[in-house]
This record gives sequence, C-alpha cells and structure tokens, in this order.
Amino acid sequence: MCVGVPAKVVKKNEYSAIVDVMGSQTTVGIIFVPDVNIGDYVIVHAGQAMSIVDETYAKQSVEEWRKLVDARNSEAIK
Amino acid sequence: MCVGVPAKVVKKNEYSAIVDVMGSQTTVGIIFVPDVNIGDYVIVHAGQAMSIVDETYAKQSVEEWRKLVDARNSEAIK
Amino acid sequence: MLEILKQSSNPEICKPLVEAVIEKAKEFQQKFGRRPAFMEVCGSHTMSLARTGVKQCLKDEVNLISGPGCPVCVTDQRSIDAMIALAEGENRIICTFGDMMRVPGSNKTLLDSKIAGKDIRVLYSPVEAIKIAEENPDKEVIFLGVGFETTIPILTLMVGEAEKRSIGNFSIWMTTKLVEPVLRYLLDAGEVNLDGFLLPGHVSIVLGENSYKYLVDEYHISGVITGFETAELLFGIYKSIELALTGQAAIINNHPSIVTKTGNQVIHQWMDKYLTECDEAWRGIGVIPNSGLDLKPEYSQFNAKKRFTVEVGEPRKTKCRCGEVIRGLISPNECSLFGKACHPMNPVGPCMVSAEGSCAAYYQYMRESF
Amino acid sequence: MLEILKQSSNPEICKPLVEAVIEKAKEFQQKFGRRPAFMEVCGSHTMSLARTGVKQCLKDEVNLISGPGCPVCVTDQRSIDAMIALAEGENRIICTFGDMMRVPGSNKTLLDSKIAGKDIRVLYSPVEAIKIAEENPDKEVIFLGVGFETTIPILTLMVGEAEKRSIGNFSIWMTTKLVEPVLRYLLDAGEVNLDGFLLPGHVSIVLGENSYKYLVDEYHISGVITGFETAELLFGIYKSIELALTGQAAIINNHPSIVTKTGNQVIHQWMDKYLTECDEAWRGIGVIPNSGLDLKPEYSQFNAKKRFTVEVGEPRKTKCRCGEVIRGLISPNECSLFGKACHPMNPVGPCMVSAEGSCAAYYQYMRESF
Amino acid sequence: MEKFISLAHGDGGELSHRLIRDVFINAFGDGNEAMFDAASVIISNSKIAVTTDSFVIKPIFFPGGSIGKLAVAGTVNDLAVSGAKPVYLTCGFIIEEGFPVADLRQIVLDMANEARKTGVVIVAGDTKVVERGSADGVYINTTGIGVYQPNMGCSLEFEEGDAIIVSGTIGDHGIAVLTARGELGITVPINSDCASLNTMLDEVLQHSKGVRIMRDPTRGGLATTLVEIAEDFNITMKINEIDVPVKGEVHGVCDLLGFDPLYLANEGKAIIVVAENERNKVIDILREFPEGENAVVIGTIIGKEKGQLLLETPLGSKRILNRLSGTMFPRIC
Amino acid sequence: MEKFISLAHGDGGELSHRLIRDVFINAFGDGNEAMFDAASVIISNSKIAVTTDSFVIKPIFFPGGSIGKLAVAGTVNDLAVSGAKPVYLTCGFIIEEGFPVADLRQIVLDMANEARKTGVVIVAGDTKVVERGSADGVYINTTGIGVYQPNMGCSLEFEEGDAIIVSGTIGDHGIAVLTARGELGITVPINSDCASLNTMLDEVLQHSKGVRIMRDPTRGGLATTLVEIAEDFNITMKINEIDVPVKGEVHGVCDLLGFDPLYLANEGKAIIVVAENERNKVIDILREFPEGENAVVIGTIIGKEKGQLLLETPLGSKRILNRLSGTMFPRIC
Ligand code: SF4
Ligand code: SF4
Ligand SMILES: [Mg+2]
Ligand SMILES: [Mg+2]
Ligand SMILES: [Mg+2]
Ligand SMILES: [Mg+2]
Ligand SMILES: [Mg+2]
Ligand SMILES: [Mg+2]
Ligand SMILES: [Mg+2]
Ligand SMILES: [Mg+2]
Ligand SMILES: [Mg+2]
Ligand SMILES: [Mg+2]
Repeated sequence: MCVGVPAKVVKKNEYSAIVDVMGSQTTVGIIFVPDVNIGDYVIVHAGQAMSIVDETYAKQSVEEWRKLVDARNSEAIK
Repeated sequence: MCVGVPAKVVKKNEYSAIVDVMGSQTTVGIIFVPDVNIGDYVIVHAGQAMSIVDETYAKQSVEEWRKLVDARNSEAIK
Repeated sequence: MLEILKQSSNPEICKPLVEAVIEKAKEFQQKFGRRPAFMEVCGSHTMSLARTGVKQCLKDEVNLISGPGCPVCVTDQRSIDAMIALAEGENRIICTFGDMMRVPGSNKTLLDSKIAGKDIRVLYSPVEAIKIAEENPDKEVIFLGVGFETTIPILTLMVGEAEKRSIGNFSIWMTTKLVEPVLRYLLDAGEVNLDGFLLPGHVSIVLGENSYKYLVDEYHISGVITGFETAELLFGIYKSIELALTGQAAIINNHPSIVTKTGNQVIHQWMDKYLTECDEAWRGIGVIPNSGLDLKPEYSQFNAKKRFTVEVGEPRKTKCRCGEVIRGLISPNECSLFGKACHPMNPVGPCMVSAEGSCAAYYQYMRESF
Repeated sequence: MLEILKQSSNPEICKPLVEAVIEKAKEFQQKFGRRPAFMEVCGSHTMSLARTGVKQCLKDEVNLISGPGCPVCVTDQRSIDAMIALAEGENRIICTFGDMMRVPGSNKTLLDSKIAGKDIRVLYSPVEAIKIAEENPDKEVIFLGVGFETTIPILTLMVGEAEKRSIGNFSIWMTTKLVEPVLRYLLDAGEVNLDGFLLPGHVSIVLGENSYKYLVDEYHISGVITGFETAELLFGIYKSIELALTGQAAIINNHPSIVTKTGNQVIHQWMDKYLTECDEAWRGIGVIPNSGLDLKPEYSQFNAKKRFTVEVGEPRKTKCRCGEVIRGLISPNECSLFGKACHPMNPVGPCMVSAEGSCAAYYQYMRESF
Repeated sequence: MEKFISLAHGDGGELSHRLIRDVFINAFGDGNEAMFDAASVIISNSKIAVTTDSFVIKPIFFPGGSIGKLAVAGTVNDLAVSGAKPVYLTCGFIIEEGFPVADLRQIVLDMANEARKTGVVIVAGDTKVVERGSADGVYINTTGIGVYQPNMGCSLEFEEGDAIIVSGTIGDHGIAVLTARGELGITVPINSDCASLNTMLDEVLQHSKGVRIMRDPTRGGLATTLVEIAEDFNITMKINEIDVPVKGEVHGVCDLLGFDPLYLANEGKAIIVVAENERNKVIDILREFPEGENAVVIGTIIGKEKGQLLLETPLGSKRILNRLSGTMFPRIC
Repeated sequence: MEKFISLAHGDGGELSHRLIRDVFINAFGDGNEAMFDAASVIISNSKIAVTTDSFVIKPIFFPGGSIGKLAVAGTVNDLAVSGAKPVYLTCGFIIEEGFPVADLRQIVLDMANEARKTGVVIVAGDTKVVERGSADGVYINTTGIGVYQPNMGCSLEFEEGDAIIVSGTIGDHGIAVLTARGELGITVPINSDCASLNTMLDEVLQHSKGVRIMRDPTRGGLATTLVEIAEDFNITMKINEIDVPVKGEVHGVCDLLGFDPLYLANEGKAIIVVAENERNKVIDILREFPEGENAVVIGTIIGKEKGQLLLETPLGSKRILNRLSGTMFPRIC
C-alpha cells in the first residue's frame, strides 16, 4: 500500500519543489506539506510530498535499534 | 497535356467499369461515356473513361500509314 | 540526516535485529505454545518483507500473514472488467498506474488493449493526466483511480487542478478503498487469528496514529505502525511480539519520524472538500458499506462513472483464490494454481501481477526450489 | 482491335514514316528555304516526341517547338506559392497529382512540407479525395485542381460526388487553364513564327474538331489533331508539312478514332453545370482574361479559394526562363541554368520537374553528351 | 504463446527468451549459438564476401513471396552476383508492437525454407520490438557471408562488344508489390519474381570464364543498376528498348500510372555482362533454369571512355539513361 | 545536400547514390566496396564469430553516446565477450522520412569514430527510408565478424567456487537513457556506460587461462544475463546483493520508479566467470582500464546440478532470480 521514498528538498517553489534522491533530481508537488523547507527530507508518493521526515524522531528510532542491538552484543560478550 | 491509355471494358456497372490494359485490370468511371459496351476500348484519363475508341477510324488510320509506307517501299523497289 | 536514514538498511543493525526478533518470538512460543501471528495490512509491507528477506529469516518463528492492502488485488473482478471495457471506447486516453496493465480481466488485460492499439498510458505521476487532457482537447482523458488512503488525496489534487484550469475532458474512474472498514470486516468475520497488526507506514501519514483507536477500544487488538526498511520492519515485529507477550492491546507508532498523532491535516481538508463515503465491492468479500470514497455530486463532471457507461458481463470464474489470500485465510502457495497455471508471465489473479500482490511476492522472493 | 492499336508503335511502320516525314520536310525546305516549324501545344506531346525519339530523328529537318500545354508549368508562381502555403495550415489533407510535389515554390516544395510532416497525398485517381474526405470528417480535404480541358471535367465529377454525398469538408483549389485563350494570346503576340499546330489529342476529346475553327478563320493557321503514339505523332507531322506546303490553312483530325467533330457532349453538360469562365494568371504571360474555369458561385462551398485564405509574398526571382519556354520563344537548352544549376534533382522551374515539362523532356531524353 | 507481439517480447526478459526459443530457434536450427553473444562458424577460404540489406517491404506478404523469403533471397543474390557462394546469414528483426505472432511464424518459416533451398545457414539473430506507430509491422535485416571459390568469378575486364544479358522480364516485383498494397485499385495476375539465384549463377560461373560482372537490379531497377556499372567501371553501355523483356501486364500498369519499367524493382533477376563469344553459352545455361527461361541479350558495351548508359529507341535514336531521380510520382494527367 | 531525409533517399536512385557517397562512404572508407553487391574481405582464421543486433534506442542521442556509438560498441562487445577479435562490421540503416541529415551525419561520424577506436572496419552498408510514422527517427543494424585467436578464449569448463565478476557499476545505461527521454521529469548526472570493451577483454584473455565465459549484460540486465548462463550451462550461481555495484543516482531513480537495477540495461559492462585462483589477477587487469575501474567480484558458482541464479540478501537469506517478466512498469503506489 504505497512505498514512499525519502527525498531531500533542494529548491522550493509555491506548489512544487525540486528534490534529490541520492543525486537524482525530480520535481514533486508540495501542496500537502506547505511548511516544508529547503534541506528537509520528505516522503514522496506518486509525485507528491506526503510528509516531512522529523529528524529527531528518525534519530530516536535508530537509537532504539542500536540500544537493542548493543544490549544483545554485550549479553553475547558476557 | 494528359496522355490517356486505351483500355478494354470487360465489365460494366452503372457508373463504373472494369477495364483491362494488357492483362492488368482496374476500375474506371464511365459517367462521361454512358453508351460504352463491354469489349469497347476507352481512353482512360485520371481514372475516368473520356472517349470510346472508334474501331473503323482506328483501322482507317493504320491503313493510311501503311499506304504511305507501302508507297515508299514500292518506290524504293522501283 | 541521510546517514540516519541509511541505518535502516545497515546489515550491522539488521542482522542482530533478526536475532533479537527470533529470541523474542521463541519467548512467545514458550509462553503460548505457538508462533505469534501478525497481519501486515499493507501490500508494500508484504513486498518489503519478502524482498529484504525478513519473511524468510523469520518464517519458522513468526507467522506473518498478508492482508488486504494491495489496492489492485482487492478490486472486485467486475470493476476490473469495467475498467478494461472503458478502455475499448473510441477517442479515449486511459491513464493508469503501471500495475493495472497486466491485471487479468475476464477476457483480456489493459495491456492487450494497448497492444491492439488503444491509447493507454502508464503515468509515473498521476497529475500528468491533466496535462495530457489539455494537450488532447478532442479526446476524453480518464484516470483509473485505484488506491487506498495514500493515493486518494492525489486524486483530489487532480480534480482541483482540472477545476482550476477548467478542463472539460478529464475525469477519474473512482474505485478507491479504505483501511478501517476492511479491518473491521476481517475482525468481525473472525476468520483469522491474529496477535496484532503491522499497520501501514504511509497510509498512516494520512490517517495519523489516533485513527486506529477502534482496534484497541472495540476489538482489543494491537497495532504497530511500521516503516518499510529492513530495520523498521524488524523492529515493528519486535514491538508487536513484545506487546503480544504482555497480553495488552495498544497502538504503537513505530514510525514517528513521518507519522503524526492526527495525520496530515492539509490532506484531510482536500479529502473533505471533494470526497464522500460510498459502498465498495471487495474481491472475495463483496460490498462493504462505506468502504470507499467517491467524488461529491458537485464534482460529477470529473466522475468518469457518471460520464461513461460500460457494459460488463458476469465475470469469468477461475480457481484463483486471491479472495482468500487477501483475507489472510491462505498463503499463496496454498492455491493449487500457484507457480503452475499461475505465474507472473501468466497471472490468473491480480495478486500474481501487482507490485504489491502477495502471490507475486511469494513467487518472486520466497519460492524455495533451490 | 488490340492488333490495330499496337500498329502505332510498330517499328516496321514507324521507321519508314520517319523517312517519309524527312522527305516531305526536305520538300518544304526546298520550297521555302527553311525548316517547317510546328508547335506541339500539349506537354504530353513534348514528352512523347522526346521519349519515342521522334524529335531526335527529325531535329535537322523539322522545327518542333514546345508550347504552353503543361498545366503545372503554366501555373503562375504566385499560385504555386499559394498552394504550398495552403498545405501549411493545420488539420488539412492536401490531395494532388504527383507532378505538383516537387515543383519549386519560392521557399519550398510540397514535398518539403510532406517530409516535414504535413499530410499531403498523391492520388492516382482524383475522386479518391472524396473517400478521403469521408474517412476524415475532422479534417479539411483540399484537392489541388490544376489542369487543362481534359482534367477539368474530372474536377466537376468530384464536386458532383461531394454534393450528392453531402460532404462538407471537401473543396478544390481551382487553378485551371484553357487552350483557346492561350493560343490566341500567342498568335496575337506574334512572337513565334509557326507553320501550324500539332493539336492535343486528348484535350480534343473534350473540345472536338470544330472548336479549332478560329485558328483558320481568324488567324489563317493550320492545326492537326494528333495522337501520342509514334506513328500517330509522325503522321501528324507529315500531315502538317503537307498542309504547310499547300499554303492553305485547315484543321485536320488526325486522331478520328477518339476525337469527334463536336467533342464529348456529356462532358460539356457537366462543365456547363458547375463551371464559369474566369481570368487566370499564366507564368511568363500574366493574366489572360477568361482563360480559366472556376466553380459557379452556387458551388462556393466546394471552392477552396472561397473557404481558405493564404498569404503569399512576392515570388522569389530566379533566372529561370520557363515563361519563355512555355511561349515557345526559347528551347530549354537556351536557358543558362539548364543542366547546370537546374536539373531534375534540383529543378529551378516547373518545366524541369513536371512529367510534361519541356526542360524535363529535354534533360531526360535529348541531352547529347554521348 | 501470445497472439500479438508486445514490447515485453523485446525487453530481453522471459518473453523475449520464449519468442526466440519457440519461433526462431524452432525454425532456424538447433539453437546452440543462442547460448552465446556470437555464433562461431567455420569457413573454407580466407577471402570472403560480406553484404547487408534491410527489408522494409509493404505489404509483408505479396504474390510470389513474403518479406521472409525476400530477406533471404535478396542477400543470397547479393553474394551470388558477387561470385561468392552464400554460406551464412544473420537476421535482425524489428517488430511493431501488436504484430500478429502467426504472421511472424509464417515469415520465419519462409526464411527457413528459402535458406534450406539455397543452402545457407542462419547463424545469428536479433529481435527488437518498438512501440506501435514506430514501425510498419516488421522489418528484417539480413547480413550474408559468402566464400569465394578458387578460380571462379567475374573478371571485371570489360571489352567493347561484351553482351549485356538480363535473366528475364523486368519490373515483375515492383508491380506485384505495388498493386498488392491495394491502394491503386489495380489487379495484376503476376507474381513477384522473388527468388534466390545462387544455383543458376554458380552454374554460369562454373562454365564460363567470360563473365565480366553480375548484378541484381533491385531498387532503382535495370536502368539504375546499369548506370552504376557504367559509371563505376567507366564503360559506355547501350541497351535496346525493344529487346528489354517486359510482361504485357507490367506495361499496362506502367501506362496507367506513368511509371517506367526500367526503374522498377526486381528481386529474382540478374544482369550479366559477358564476353561476346560466350553470350550464347551463358544464355543457354540461364534458360535451363526456371528463373532464367526468359534470359536475353539486351545490349552491348560500346565504348570504354565514358561511364554512360544509352538507350536505343525503336526508331534508332539514342538517349542517355540516368539513375531514378526522385520517387516515381504518378503523372498529373 | 538536402536538410531532411525523403523517401527518394531510399529508392535506390540518384538521391540514394548521393546520400551513400556524401554521408556514408565519406565517413566509413574509400568506398571501393560500394561498387559491388558485397564487400570482399580477407580473414586470418577459418573459425570466425558472427553476431547481429539492431539498435532502436530512444533518444538517439543520450548522455554518454548515441545510437551510432552504441551500434558499433554493442556488436564489438558481443564479439569480444565471445573471445573473438572484432574485425569487420556491416551496418543497415532504416531511416524515417523527415529525419534531419545533420543528425544522420553525426550518427555516422560517431560510428566511424568508435570503429576506428576499436579497430574494426565497416565494410558494407545499406540504407532504407520508410514513411513518416513507420519508424522512430533511425534504426541501425550492425552485424559483426570476428576471428578467434589461437590458444585464447573461454573454456566453458565451470567449477564450484568460480568467481563471478562484473566490470563496473550496473544500470547506468538504462537510467541515463530512460531519463534522457525527458518524459519522467527526472534529471540524473550520469552518463550511459556505452563503450567498446574489446581491448580490455582481449587483455584479460591474453593473461588468464581461467576464464570460463564472458557476457555483456545488455537488455534484461545483469540478472537476466546471469540466468541465461546458469540455465544454458546448468550451473547454480549465487550473487550477493550487497556486492553488486550500483551508483547512488541509479538507486535513487530506481526507488522513485520502482525499478530493479539488476534488470537495467548496460552497454559497457562485462560479466566474467573465472577460476577462483585467477579472480584477483583478472580484477587487477580490469581495473587498469577506465571501463573496468570498478570491477568487483559479485558472487560465485555454488553448484553444478541445477541451472539457477540465487541472490543473497544482506540478511543472509537467498532467493531465486528469474528473467525479467514483462516490461518494468512503475508501481501503482
Ligand atoms: S496464485 Fe494466482 S490463482 Fe492462486 S490466488 Fe494467487 S493470483 Fe490467484
Ligand atoms: S532549365 Fe530550369 S531554370 Fe531554365 S527554363 Fe527550364 S526549368 Fe527554368
Ligand atoms: Mg550480448
Ligand atoms: Mg547478438
Ligand atoms: Mg548490399
Ligand atoms: Mg540487395
Ligand atoms: Mg541481440
Ligand atoms: Mg503502423
Ligand atoms: Mg544487389
Ligand atoms: Mg548485443
Ligand atoms: Mg542494399
Ligand atoms: Mg515518429
């Protein structure tokens, strides 16, 4: 049910933005994320930015994974 | 100013006829020669029969040529 | 930030996560004497779980059941046939997502019609259809509006754009589906035993975390909103088992970087403006009341179903069990046609051809003949 | 009958005829101290005389001058430019005889437009255009109506057919020409000294033998109606010299098998019904009053000149001497461009490209570089 | 197997694989070479002849042949007239989306049959599919490899008096194909002459050392091919209009449309320039084959100073023949 | 010379003659062979390699090359991966009416340049013109002849443990061409990898007797080409997803469109299967060439019972890879 791709906004117009996905660029609509800023990552689905990626939460998720992984590793060392 | 081709009528419809030119057949309009009969030769121009070839006159022309040619030949023999 | 995003597919994280999930699953098995069972609602989850190998790695420990989340697969056969019949009309340009092209209709596919000369175009970005309509004023341009909550907002954008530019030759053939009614149907039917749902990451962008409260309140079942990368999938499953072990029902937002509590409010405004609830027929299920969205009557000029009539006969009967696959009752390899009469080159049901179809996922990523 | 018709190209008849003509021509030379001079009015005569070798065989004995009888060649440059401009319009299908395709306009040719993507179709049978119009109701189908009296009746047939079938998207761009006005112009101008005309065999089908009376009555000049096969051509020339030797003016019907005294009356009826005389501009001559035929006002709906406006600038000036070639004032090789800047691959004037053009006939059949 | 070709048949994936396996390999051979990017073949002489042609004929099936038969015969003939023995062929298909697979099968079968008949082996192939409207049905390229045979061939030493032979009536292919399109509304009871001439021409070379050159007058017709020989070898050739064999039906269509048979395409005819004293021998050999039963001398080499082709009319006058200049359009009237 | 191609450029008459003389012969060589129906060439070995391919690429000019460069490199590569030294090429053009002559000149120039660079000689050609709407600009068929070199080549003797090498990043060509069409609205700063590999692969064969097979993963991509090897020789191959070199930009476009880089076309890459003990030597040789600087081992042969290609995911699970099944359509959502 719809994979989206995270893309970095490099240029912002009124209703659209140019985004970069690992060096390739394309134009996406930003009507659904009017507050997006250059430098933000957005989730793109069918040519539209649907959501802005929240960096704090993203970091937090990675930390959670790492915590679990580290816990296991240290257990393994024990 | 428009070469025509003599073609033999092999089938006649109301406004058109099938004609034969040395074994190749095509359809031509006969609106301009409503009295044409099967077996007649017609002069075809741009898809239309323009005139029916009069056999008597055609023969007569050939005879005229032959007469001239024969006259010359007999002169040459003399 | 890119560095952070990349971590979700970092094997150094993902491999230990697999072990962590397996360990947690074993704990569950010890406690309950069976594998924990979760339904991934979303077709893209099915694909990602298979493609990344998560399903294979966990197959002995966790029962991951595909749900009704592939928009093409859940579309009723009569509706598929109608879209193919629609494309047969003269002077039309049919625009569609690529998945629809090879979906088997009762007699043919859209691809067959394209090969036979019909103007059927696969769009990467649906709003392209508006441009096509403008460039072809003497043709009717019809977009096949198949999708769940992530795609539906984009259909409203198209209508908004067509309205703004006064485009008279554009319309959408609406056959949309909603997640909540079908989950309620499955839970009401009680055919599958589940320890929780893996809730769709991107649909949840629109819906928001709070929208799933009914699962807990009315059905006492858990849901974990989950992303699509390897680590996200694994951690979503980990959290699901953890919850199941407690015996408590709860909704966990395991994808908070893009999913908020209340969803994208801008999108809600667009949907409210243009759409109204309608009954929809689901493959293998039948009509579920208020399980789809249609254009409001004041936008009928953009509603292809109002503008065009198509005749379809009784759908052809096959042994395809997509209906049961969608409901999570069987896994694809339990269908007698799977891999034999039915394979990606000759799909019998939509599940074998959609990029999110369960049968396609199994065939491509999970056959074990090696 | 076929056997009779075949005799006209029988070498056993034709070769002695050449000698007979030469002998007769010598007789004329002895009497008048110069070669007899005849104008073949018809472009097809020019071609046939060249292709069969008659011109070459007689070149030292008889002065055969090409006349104004190639319909493409006599068309005014502005008119050529207008037809090419017409083809530039959107949503049009231009139908034409093949000869027009490569006629040089001031800037381009119809072929250039076709190569650039314009829908320009060469028809073998003009009435095809009616079918094309029926099959393309959303396009304007325009036939380029270029021709003399043999072709003009066929244009009336097309209008009749379009009328009968109520076809609204068909019209003819009329630029037709008549034989009598241009012969009168040439005789009035007195630029060429002639001992008689070889009159066109097929135009005469329409006009009939009697129609040429004015030549004798008003200009005291002879005319021999002549066919297109080798023997017919030779005998026509023979008869012409014979007449010239007597010093009397007369019209001889040397093609009686197809040309009658009064012409084809059915054709006259068709022409009277649809057509009315009009002024026409001739290349190298200018406007000759009443020298063409246009559709009567009541058929304006089929008259492309009434339905479409085209803008053409001042025609490009070249050193092409087609105007003089047409009037019989020079022979093609007297043009400084002949065979150098101007040749069939790069025609500067229409005479080099039309299948009846004098320059084309000379280039193809009469160059003597061997 | 599908009924119609789709773009996926050309994407190199499973459908391409099946198309090649079921349609091509099936007809052309054991398919061992399909495992490699190139076919590996053995030849018997270090001097080889190579030729290539694409076939874009319309209609693809016509009286007397098909694009498949033509694609083999055309390239076989180019090798044969060069004096080489045709041994290997490659074929490259460009197919329009929506093309009927049944037609493709028939075309491939025609190729296989003609190859078998002529003794050439089709060793490599390629298939591309383009979108509807980006081709007209199917186009085929064939490339041929022939080997020269020791002490056999064309001398290219021309002499005044050399005879110009054509192996049969001209224009049959052009007229058969043109009328088969149906657009002209003309029906003609003749077939294209489409045929492989290698056996017949091999026989000529086996028995005559006097052959100067051989050519097949395809596109551009008899006149254009002779002009090319005349120019390339700086010889003056003369042909007699009255001796050029043309079927009545072909004459008839030419009269109706304003075409000149000298410029019509042939696909089963050879022009042979041969020493005067061998002309009868060569004519006799040609007439032993059905493809050569109407072989005749149509002219001679009359000079070695000027690269030029002359036509003598029945009246005895001469004129220069050039290459076809611009597609033949039907005359205005 | 005209600015645009017309049907008359393909009718075999004067315009065809000039086109060939001014555009083709001018670029490809002295034109002696244009006097004959076939070119006559000398080869040094009785075992030759023959291959054919038609090129129908859109757009005809793309970042990193053109249809002309591609038509030469593509066929040169098919010969080179077969272990043969490319020596002769033929080319057959099918041109759409209205095609700009300037573009044709550029294409022909690109062919001539690439031929010169690779040392092949273009010995025969053909030009056909089809009506507007019956082609998409220009299509080119090239057919190549290569000679096998004594005591050099691929053994086709596979062993468990053999290394699977790819000579660089995959999918560059597919993505560069797809985005160059402009329809997707995606801009990618990468070039097609279009390049002739004969020099590099010759060097490999000169120095390694352990090469089992070489292939160029063009249409159908890496996965399809490996599946074909696996099936044709009944070997089980395993590649590691994480080792397959893919440029970030290519990944990005694939993510946006739902494509799989394993199935994207390459035009300047080789797959080399080589004995385990020679893998480093071969990698070292490849990396000496710009075309091979990113060469890596991506997998191994793991069995000889079953013709099958496996992909190992980063998690360590395996799955079967098949040929591409149906053109890649962008996913629905
Ligand atoms: S395997 Fe095929 S037939 Fe069976 S359920 Fe899946 S799609 Fe339907
Ligand atoms: S030779 Fe050319 S330029 Fe001269 S008059 Fe004739 S057509 Fe005109
Ligand atoms: Mg290859
Ligand atoms: Mg190949
Ligand atoms: Mg050739
Ligand atoms: Mg050829
Ligand atoms: Mg190939
Ligand atoms: Mg077509
Ligand atoms: Mg040839
Ligand atoms: Mg190749
Ligand atoms: Mg050729
Ligand atoms: Mg095109």
